[in-house]
Amino acid sequence: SPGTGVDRGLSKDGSGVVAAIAGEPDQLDPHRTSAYFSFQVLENTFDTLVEPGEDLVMRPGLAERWKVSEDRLTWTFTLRKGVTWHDGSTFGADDVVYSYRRIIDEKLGNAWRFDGVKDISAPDDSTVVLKLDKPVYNLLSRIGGHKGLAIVNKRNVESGKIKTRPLGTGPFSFDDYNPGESIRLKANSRWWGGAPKIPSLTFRFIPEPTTALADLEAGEINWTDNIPPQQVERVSQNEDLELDSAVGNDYWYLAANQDRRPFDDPRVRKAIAYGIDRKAVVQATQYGNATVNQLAIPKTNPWYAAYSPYSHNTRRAAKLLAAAGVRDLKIDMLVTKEYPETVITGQVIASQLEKIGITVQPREVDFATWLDKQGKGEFDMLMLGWLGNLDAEDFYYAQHHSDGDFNFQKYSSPEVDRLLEAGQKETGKKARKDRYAEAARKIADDASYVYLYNPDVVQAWAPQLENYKVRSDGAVRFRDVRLAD
Amino acid sequence: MLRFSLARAGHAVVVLLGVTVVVFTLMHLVPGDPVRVALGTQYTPESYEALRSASGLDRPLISQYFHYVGSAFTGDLGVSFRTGEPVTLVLLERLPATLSLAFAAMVIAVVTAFPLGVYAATHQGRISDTIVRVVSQFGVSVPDFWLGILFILLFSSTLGWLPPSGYVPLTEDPVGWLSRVIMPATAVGLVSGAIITRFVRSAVLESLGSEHARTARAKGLRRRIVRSRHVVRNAMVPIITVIGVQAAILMGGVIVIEVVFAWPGLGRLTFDAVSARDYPVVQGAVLLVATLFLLVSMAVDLLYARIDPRISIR
Amino acid sequence: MSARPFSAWSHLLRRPVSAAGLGVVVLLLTLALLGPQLAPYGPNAVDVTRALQPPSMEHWFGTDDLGRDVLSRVVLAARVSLQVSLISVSIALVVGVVLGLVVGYFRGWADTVIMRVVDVVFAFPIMLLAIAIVAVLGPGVTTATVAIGVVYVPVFARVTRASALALREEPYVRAAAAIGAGPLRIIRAHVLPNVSAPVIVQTSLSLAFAILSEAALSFLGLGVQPPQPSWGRMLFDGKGFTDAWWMSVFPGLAIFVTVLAFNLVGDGLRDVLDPRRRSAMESRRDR
Amino acid sequence: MNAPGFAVRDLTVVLGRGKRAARVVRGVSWSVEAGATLGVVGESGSGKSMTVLASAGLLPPPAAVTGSALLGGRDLLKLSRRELEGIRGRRLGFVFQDPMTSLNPLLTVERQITEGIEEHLGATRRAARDSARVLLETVGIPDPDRRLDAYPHQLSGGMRQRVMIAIALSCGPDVLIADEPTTALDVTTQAQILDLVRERQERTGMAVVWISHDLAVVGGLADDVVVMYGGQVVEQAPVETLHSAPAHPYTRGLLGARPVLGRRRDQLTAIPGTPPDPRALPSGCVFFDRCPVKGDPRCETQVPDLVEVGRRHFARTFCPEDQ
Amino acid sequence: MRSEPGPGTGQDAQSVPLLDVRNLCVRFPGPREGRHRSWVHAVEDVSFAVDRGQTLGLVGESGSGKSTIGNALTRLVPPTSGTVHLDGQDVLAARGAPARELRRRIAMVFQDPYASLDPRRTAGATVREPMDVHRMLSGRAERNRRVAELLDLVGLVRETAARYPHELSGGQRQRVSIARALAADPDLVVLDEATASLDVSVQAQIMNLLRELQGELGLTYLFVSHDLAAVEHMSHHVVVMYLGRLMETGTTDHLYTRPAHPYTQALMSAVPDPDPATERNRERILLGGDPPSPLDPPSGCVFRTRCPLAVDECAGPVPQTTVSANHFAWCIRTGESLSPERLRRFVH
Ligand SMILES: Nc1ncnc2c1ncn2[C@@H]1O[C@H](COP(=O)(O)OP(=O)(O)OP(=O)(O)O)[C@@H](O)[C@H]1O
Ligand SMILES: Nc1ncnc2c1ncn2[C@@H]1O[C@H](COP(=O)(O)OP(=O)(O)OP(=O)(O)O)[C@@H](O)[C@H]1O
Ligand SMILES: [Mg+2]
Ligand SMILES: [Mg+2]
Repeated sequence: SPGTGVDRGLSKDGSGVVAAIAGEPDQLDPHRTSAYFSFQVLENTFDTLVEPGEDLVMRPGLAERWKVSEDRLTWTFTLRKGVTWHDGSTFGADDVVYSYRRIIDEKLGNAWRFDGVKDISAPDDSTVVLKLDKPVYNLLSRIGGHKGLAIVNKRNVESGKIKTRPLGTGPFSFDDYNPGESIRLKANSRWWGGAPKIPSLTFRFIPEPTTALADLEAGEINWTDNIPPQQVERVSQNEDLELDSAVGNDYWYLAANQDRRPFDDPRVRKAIAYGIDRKAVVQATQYGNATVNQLAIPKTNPWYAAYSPYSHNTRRAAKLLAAAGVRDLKIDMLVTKEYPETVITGQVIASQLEKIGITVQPREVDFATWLDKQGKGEFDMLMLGWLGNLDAEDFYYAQHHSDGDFNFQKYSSPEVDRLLEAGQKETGKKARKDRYAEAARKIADDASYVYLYNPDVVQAWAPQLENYKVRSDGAVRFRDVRLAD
Repeated sequence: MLRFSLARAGHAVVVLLGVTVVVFTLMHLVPGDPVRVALGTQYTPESYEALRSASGLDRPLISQYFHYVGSAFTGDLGVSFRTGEPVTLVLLERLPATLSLAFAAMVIAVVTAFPLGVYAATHQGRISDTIVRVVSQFGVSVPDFWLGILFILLFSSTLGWLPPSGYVPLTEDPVGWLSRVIMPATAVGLVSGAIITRFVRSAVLESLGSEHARTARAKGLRRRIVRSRHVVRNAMVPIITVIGVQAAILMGGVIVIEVVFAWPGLGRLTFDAVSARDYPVVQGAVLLVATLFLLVSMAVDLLYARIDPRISIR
Repeated sequence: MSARPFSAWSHLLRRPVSAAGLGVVVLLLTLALLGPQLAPYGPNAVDVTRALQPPSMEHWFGTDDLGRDVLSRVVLAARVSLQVSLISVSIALVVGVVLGLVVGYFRGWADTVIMRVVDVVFAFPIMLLAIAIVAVLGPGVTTATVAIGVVYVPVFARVTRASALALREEPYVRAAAAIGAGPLRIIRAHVLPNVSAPVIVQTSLSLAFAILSEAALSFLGLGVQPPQPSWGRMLFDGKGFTDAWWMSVFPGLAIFVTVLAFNLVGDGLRDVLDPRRRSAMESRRDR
Repeated sequence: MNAPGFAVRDLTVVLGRGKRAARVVRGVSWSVEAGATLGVVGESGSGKSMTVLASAGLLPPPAAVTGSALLGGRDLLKLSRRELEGIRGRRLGFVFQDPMTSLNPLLTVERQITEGIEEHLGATRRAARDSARVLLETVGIPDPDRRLDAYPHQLSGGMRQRVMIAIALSCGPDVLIADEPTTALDVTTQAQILDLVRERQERTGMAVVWISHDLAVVGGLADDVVVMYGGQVVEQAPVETLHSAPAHPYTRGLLGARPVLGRRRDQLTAIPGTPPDPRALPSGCVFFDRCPVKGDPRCETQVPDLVEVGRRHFARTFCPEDQ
Repeated sequence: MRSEPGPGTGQDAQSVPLLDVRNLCVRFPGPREGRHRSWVHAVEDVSFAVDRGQTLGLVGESGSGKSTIGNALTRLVPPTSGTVHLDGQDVLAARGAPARELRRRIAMVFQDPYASLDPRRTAGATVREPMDVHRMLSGRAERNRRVAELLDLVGLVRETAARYPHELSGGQRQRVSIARALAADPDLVVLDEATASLDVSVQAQIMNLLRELQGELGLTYLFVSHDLAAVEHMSHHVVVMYLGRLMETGTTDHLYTRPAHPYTQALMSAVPDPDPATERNRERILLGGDPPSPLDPPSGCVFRTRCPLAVDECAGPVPQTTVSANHFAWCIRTGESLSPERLRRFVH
C-alpha cells in the first residue's frame, strides 16, 4: 500500500514487477511530453482509440470498431462500453473529443497528426466521428501508433495533476512517484482488456546500462531495456536471464546539408554513402545488435521494401568525389551526446571517410543546441534517428518532401514530391506501398539521407517474468505478463 | 547579532540579485530553444508558437527578468518547462539527496581530516607526518569522479558488495541509503578531507609555534590541555573557513559525482536542466545553491565570532 | 625571511619532492609537444575488430570500445589537457591580477563593485558556471578554456586584491609614495612584483585544478570534442565498460599524476616563496 | 627567605641540523639567588631568550640543548616532560616581550590566569577566580572584576603586560624570568612595570632574571648583570662595577653608544659593523671584527676564556687590563 | 585659534622658517556607532616651525600623533585642516608640477629598516628611485653614478648597489633608506623613528651619520622619536606631544633642563638612567593609568586625566604659556609645577 515505503527491489511478496528504464520521464502528460521514457511508462497507463498489434497492424483499443465512409472523409468509431477511468468514473465519447480537441486547439506537439481533420464530434456517448477535408489513408496509425494521442481525463488535465499524477484508462494506474528514482503503477483490475496478472509495476530510472544489467543479475529488477550493447552477446548466453530482440522500427541516418556546397551535388553525397562501412558502424554503436538497412523501413514493418544500392566501396567513392571535383573536403558533423550512437558513429565515420580524403570533424553539442543548429541549417552533415514511426508516410514525407517540416537537409526532387503526394491519396494498400517504395528508392539513389541501420529492440528479463514479448515498435507492455514463483 | 544578520542578509540579497542577473543572461544567451526541446522532433510551427507564448518566452527579456525576480521574492520560482511542475517543488524533491550526500561526505571529510591534521602537526617532521602529508597530497590531486569510477569497478562490478548507483531517501530506508551513499560520499569526502587535512595541519602547526602557545606551556599546563585549549582552538578560524568552503561546494551539488552515481541531486538536476534549456529550473537551482552558499558563509562568520572575541558581530 | 623568486627555482630543485613534481611537469610538457611522435598508434585509428582488448605487449594500456590504443590516446591527450589548463589559467591570471591590483590599490567604488561581482561568481557552484558558459558558447576546447578561465578570474582577483591591500600599507610602498611616485609607477614597480609570490603559488595550484576542471567538463561531454582524445572524455567513454577496467584506470591515472605534479610544485613554491599560512582560496577545488 | 635561586651551567643551544645548524647559545653559565635580580643584556640575537627558553624546555624542536639548568637543586634539563610541566608556571614564572601575541586572544583574562592556578594549586574555578582578582589588583589593574571578563584585545599594551605578570606570579614562583617585558612599551608604562616587579620582588623574595637590550633598564633593578654577545657571556659583574669599570670592549661600546638623558655629547661611541650570524661564527673572539682594541694576537683565532678581572667580575677577553 | 607665529624656531622676525606648520589637524574615520561616525583625533591644532639646517625633535608616547605629522608633511595622509609651508610655499595647496617639486624637497626615512625597502629591488634601484621619479639628471648612467656617491656618503661600499635588502643588515638597510631620502636632494628630511628598531650599537652609528650629514649638507631634520635621550642628542628644538596635542616646545637646552609641563616632567623622570647609583636614588613621577582613547579625548587639557597637578579648571581652554624665550607650555599650571616635593605627593 502506498505510504509504507517504496519497493526497491522485488516487492516483499514477490508479486510486483520492477522494470529499469534508462532515464526519467520529464512529465507524464502524454500530450505534452516527447520523451521516450515518459512513453515507456504511459504505454501502460493510457489507451488510445486503436493500437498496433504485434504485427504493427492497427487493432481495436478504446474503440471497439470503426467505419470509413465511401469518400473516405468520415470516420466513425464505436467505443467500448463499460470502460472506466482509474478513479472509477466512466469513460465516454466526450473524453475522446476533449482529448483530440485539446491537442488541436492548444496546438500541442502532436497536432500535425490531425492534419486534414476538419471536425470531431460525439453524436452519442459511445460514438466518435472524425470528419476530414481530404482522405488520410493512415489515419489509424496516426491516432493509434503513438501514446501521444492517448485519451486523457479532462478533470485530471484541468487540475494540473496530469503532469505528475496522470489518470488514464490503461491496464495500470498511477500509484507513486519518487523523482529521480522511480515511478510505481498498480494493476487496474477493471481494465477492459482483462486485469493484469501482476499487482504492481515499478519503473526505476537507471541511466547507466552496466548498472541496470548488474541490478538485473542481482535480482533487484526484473526487466530492463538498458543493456550495454557489448554485453548483449554475454547476456544471451546467460541461462539465468531471458534476452530477446526484434528488429526495431527506428532508423538512423546521415544527412548532408544540401544548402551548402558541395553537398548540393548528389555525387558527393553518394560518395559518402559508398565511403561508409555500415557493418563497422553497427558493430561500433550496437555491437551488431542492429540491422543494416539502406532504406528507412525495416523488414518487420508491413511497408518494407528491399533496396540496397550501396556497398562499402572506397574506390567508387573516390571516383565520385573526383568527378564532382571535390578535394580536401572537411565536414562539420553535428552529433549529440544525448544520443551516444551519433558520437560513436561520428568517430567511426571520421576514420572511414579519411580513406577517401574527407575529414570529418564531429561537433558534439547537447540536444537542445543540436535541434537549434539543425533548424537553422548550421551544419554540413548530421546524424540522428527517427523513432516510433509506423506508417510509410511517417517515414518519408516530412523528411524528404520539398515542403516537409523536417526536411532540414533541404532535399528537393519534384519526382519524389509527386510520389509522396500520390502515396497520400492512394487508397489501395498495394498501390500505396508501391508509391512509397519508388519514392524511397529515389531518395536513396539521391542520398538525401544516407540510411545506416535499424537498431534492434533488445530487452532482457528474469525468467520468472513470463509471457513478455519484445515488440518491434519498442512499446513496452506489461499487461499480459505473469510472474512465476 | 541581529544587526550583523541583517547586514549579511542585505549583502546576500545583493549577491543573489547578481546571481539571478548572471544566470538569466547566460541562459538567454544559450543557443537552443526550450520549446524545441520540449516538443521533440515532430511538431508544427503553430505548436511551437503556442508553447512559446504559454511559457512566457515571447515577452521581452527585461520584462521576463523582472517578472521572474518579482515572483522569486514571494518564493515562486516559476514552472519547469520540462515537467510543468513548480520549480520550488522540483528543487525540494532534489534537496534531500544533495544534502544527505553532502552531509555524509562532510562527516567523512572532517572525521578523517581533523585527527590526521592535528596528529601530523604535532608530529611534525616524523615519518607519520610525512605519510599524512603524502596521502593528503594524493587526496588533493585525485579526481573524485575517477575515484568514484574506481570504487564502482571494485566494489560493485568486481566484488559485488555495494549497489553501483541510485538513491534511497534516508528516511525510508536507512540501510539502503547508507549502502548507496557510501561510495559517492567517500569519493568526495576523501578529496575534501585531504584538502581540510592540509589546512588543519598548517593551521595547527602555526598555532603550535605561536607565542601564546609558548605562554601556555610556560604556565606549566599539561600538553593535552595546551593542545586542546590553546593550540587547536586557536587554529579553528582558518580551519572553519576551509570546512565552510568545502561544505558550500558539496552543497552546491557535486555534478560529476552525481552523474557517475546517478544521484538525483541538485547538481545533476541543474546539469540536465541546462541541457534541456529548462531555464526556470536552472535559475531556481542556482539561486538555491547560491543561497545555501551564502548561508554557509554566514554560519562560518557566526562561528568565527563565537570562537574569536576579536570579531565583533553586534 | 622569504627568498625571492629568481632564487626560488634553485630552492625548489633542492627539495626532492618538488623536484620530482617539476620533473613530471617537464615530462608532461615533452609529451604534449612530442606526443604524435611518441604515441605507438594513431589516436583515432578506429578498428572495431580490435575493440576492448586488455593490456598486452602490443597495447600496453589495452584498447577501447572502438579498438583504439588507449596508451596512444592517453599520451596525446596530455597536449589538450595542458593546453586548456595553461591557457585558461593565463586568462584568469592576467584578468584577475589586473583587476585585483587596481581595486586593491585604489579601493573606492570600483573595488566595491568588482568585489560584489566576484562575490556573485563565488556564490555560483563553479562547475555549473563553467557548464553554463559552455552551453552558451558551445562545447569545444576553446570554450572549455574560456569557461575555466572565467571561473578562475575571481580567485586570482581575490588573492591579488588581498595582497595589494596589504602592500598598500607596507612601509616600502608608502616610502615610494612619499618620494612622489605616482600610483601607476607604484603598482608597476612595487606592488606587482610583490604580489607575485602568492599569485605564483595560486597559479600552479590553479593549473592543477584547471586540469581537473577540464577533465570534469570533458567527462560531461562539454570539453574536448571526439575523436580528439582527452582524459576526462576517455573516462566518460570507459564508464560503461565495467569489464574493460583499463579504459577507466589509465586516463584517470594520467589526470591524477598531472594534478599531483602541479600540486607538488605549487606546494613547494608556496613553501619557498610565501611560507605564511595557506589561504582559504587555495582550497577552492571545484567539483 | 630560603627559596631556591636559579642557575644555568654551561648551557649550549644548537638550532637546526646539518649545515644550517645555528649555535645560538654557547656555554652560558650564570646564577641568581633568591631575592636577587640578574640582568641579562645584549643586542638582538645575542642568545638571551634562547638561554632562558632552553632552560625551561620551551624551545621548539629541532633544538639541541646541553648543559644544565638548576632550580632548587634539580636539573630541569633532566626532568621528564610531566615533571617539567609541574615546575613551569609553579616555580618558574615567565613574562615575555610582546604582550600582544603572548596572550591567547580567544580566552578571557580570567581563564588565562586561572588555568595555571587550577593546574598547579588544584584550586576550584571559584577560588581561582578570586585569586585572579586579587592578582589583578596587585599588578595595579583598576576595576579588576570587569577586567577579568575582558579579552586581551580590549586591553592596552601596558595592561596586557600586567596580566602577563599576574599570570607569571599566580602560583607564587621562586623565580621570575622576564624576557624584555618592557621593550614594547612606552617609557611611562615601562616605569610602572619596573616599579611593580621591584615591589613584588621585595615582598616575595623571588629571584628575578631580567632580560633587556638596554643597560639602563637593568641599571636600577639588577644586582648582577650578564652581558651576552654572539651566544656567549662576554662580561659578568655587579651592576655598579659594570657601569663604573667595564672590562670588555663590547660592554664599553654599549655604554658609550646610548645617549644619556641630561648628558649631551657631540658624538656617540658607535661600535662599527654588525653583530655576528650564529650560523657563521668566527673561529676566534666573536667580537673580533668589531673590536676597537684587538689587543692580542690570539683574538683572531682563539676564543678567550671568561676570566676574573675583579671581585665577582668576569670578562671574556685576552686583555682585560687594556681599559 | 592661535594665529601668532608657531612656536619652535623662526622667532627671528626677518628669517622665514624652512618649515612652518600651523594649526594642523588630522582626523581619521573611526568605527561607526550606529548612524554616528566617530573620529580618531590623531593630531589636533599643532603648530611648529623649523629653521634651515636645524633639527626639530618630535617626542611623545605611542599614539601621540608623531608619525601622523610626518605623514601629513609628506602627504601620505590628508590633513583635516591647517597649513604647511616649505620655504614660504604652501605644501598642501600645491598641485601639479609645484607639488611634485615640493615632494622632492621633503624626504622621509621610516622606522622599520626591514619593511621600508622593497624586497625585490636592489639597493641601487631603491636609491635611484627618487631620481627616476623626479627625472633628475640625464640618463640612467648618471643616476647610477650618483647612487654610488650617495652610498659612499652614507658609509656603504659601492657594491651595495647590487645587493638586495635581505642581504643587508639592519644598519645597512637604514643607511640605504637614508641614501634614498637624500637622492632627491631634499631640504627637509622627516626621520620617523629612524633608529628605533636598530640595535643599540647600530643606533649610535646611524645617529652619528645623520649628524655628520647635517653638518655636511646643511639638511633640516624633523626627528620623530619616543626616545627622549635620542631626541636630546639629535635636536636643536623639541616638541613634546601627547594624544595629538602639543604639550611643550622649546630649545633642547631649555626644555630638558627645565621641563615646564607636568607631562614632560613625568616623561623624563620615567627614563631609566644607566648609572645604577643615579637610578636608585632619583625621584620619579609615576603616571597612573593609560592614555585616553583618541576617539574620545578629554575636554580641555587631554593630559588632565593622568596629571598629578590636575584641577577642575584643566577641563577648560588650555592657553599657551611662555616659560622663557622660545619655550612654551600648554598648561594652566605651568608656573607652579616645578617643585619636585610637590610632585612627589602624587607619586603612586
Ligand atoms: N627558530 C630559529 N631557528 C634558527 N635560528 C633562530 C631561531 N630563533 C632564533 N634564532 C636565532 O637565535 C639567535 C639567538 O636568538 P635569541 O632570541 O636568543 O636572541 P635575543 O638575545 O633574545 O634577541 P632579541 O633581543 O632580539 O630578543 C639569533 O641569532 C636568532 O636569529
Ligand atoms: N590610518 C589611520 N586610521 C585610523 N587611525 C589612525 C591611522 N593612523 C594613525 N591613527 C591613529 O592616530 C593616532 C596617532 O597615531 P601615530 O601613528 O601618529 O602615533 P605615533 O605618535 O607615531 O605613535 P607610535 O609611537 O606608536 O608610532 C593613534 O591613535 C593611531 O591609532
Ligand atoms: Mg629575545
Ligand atoms: Mg609612529
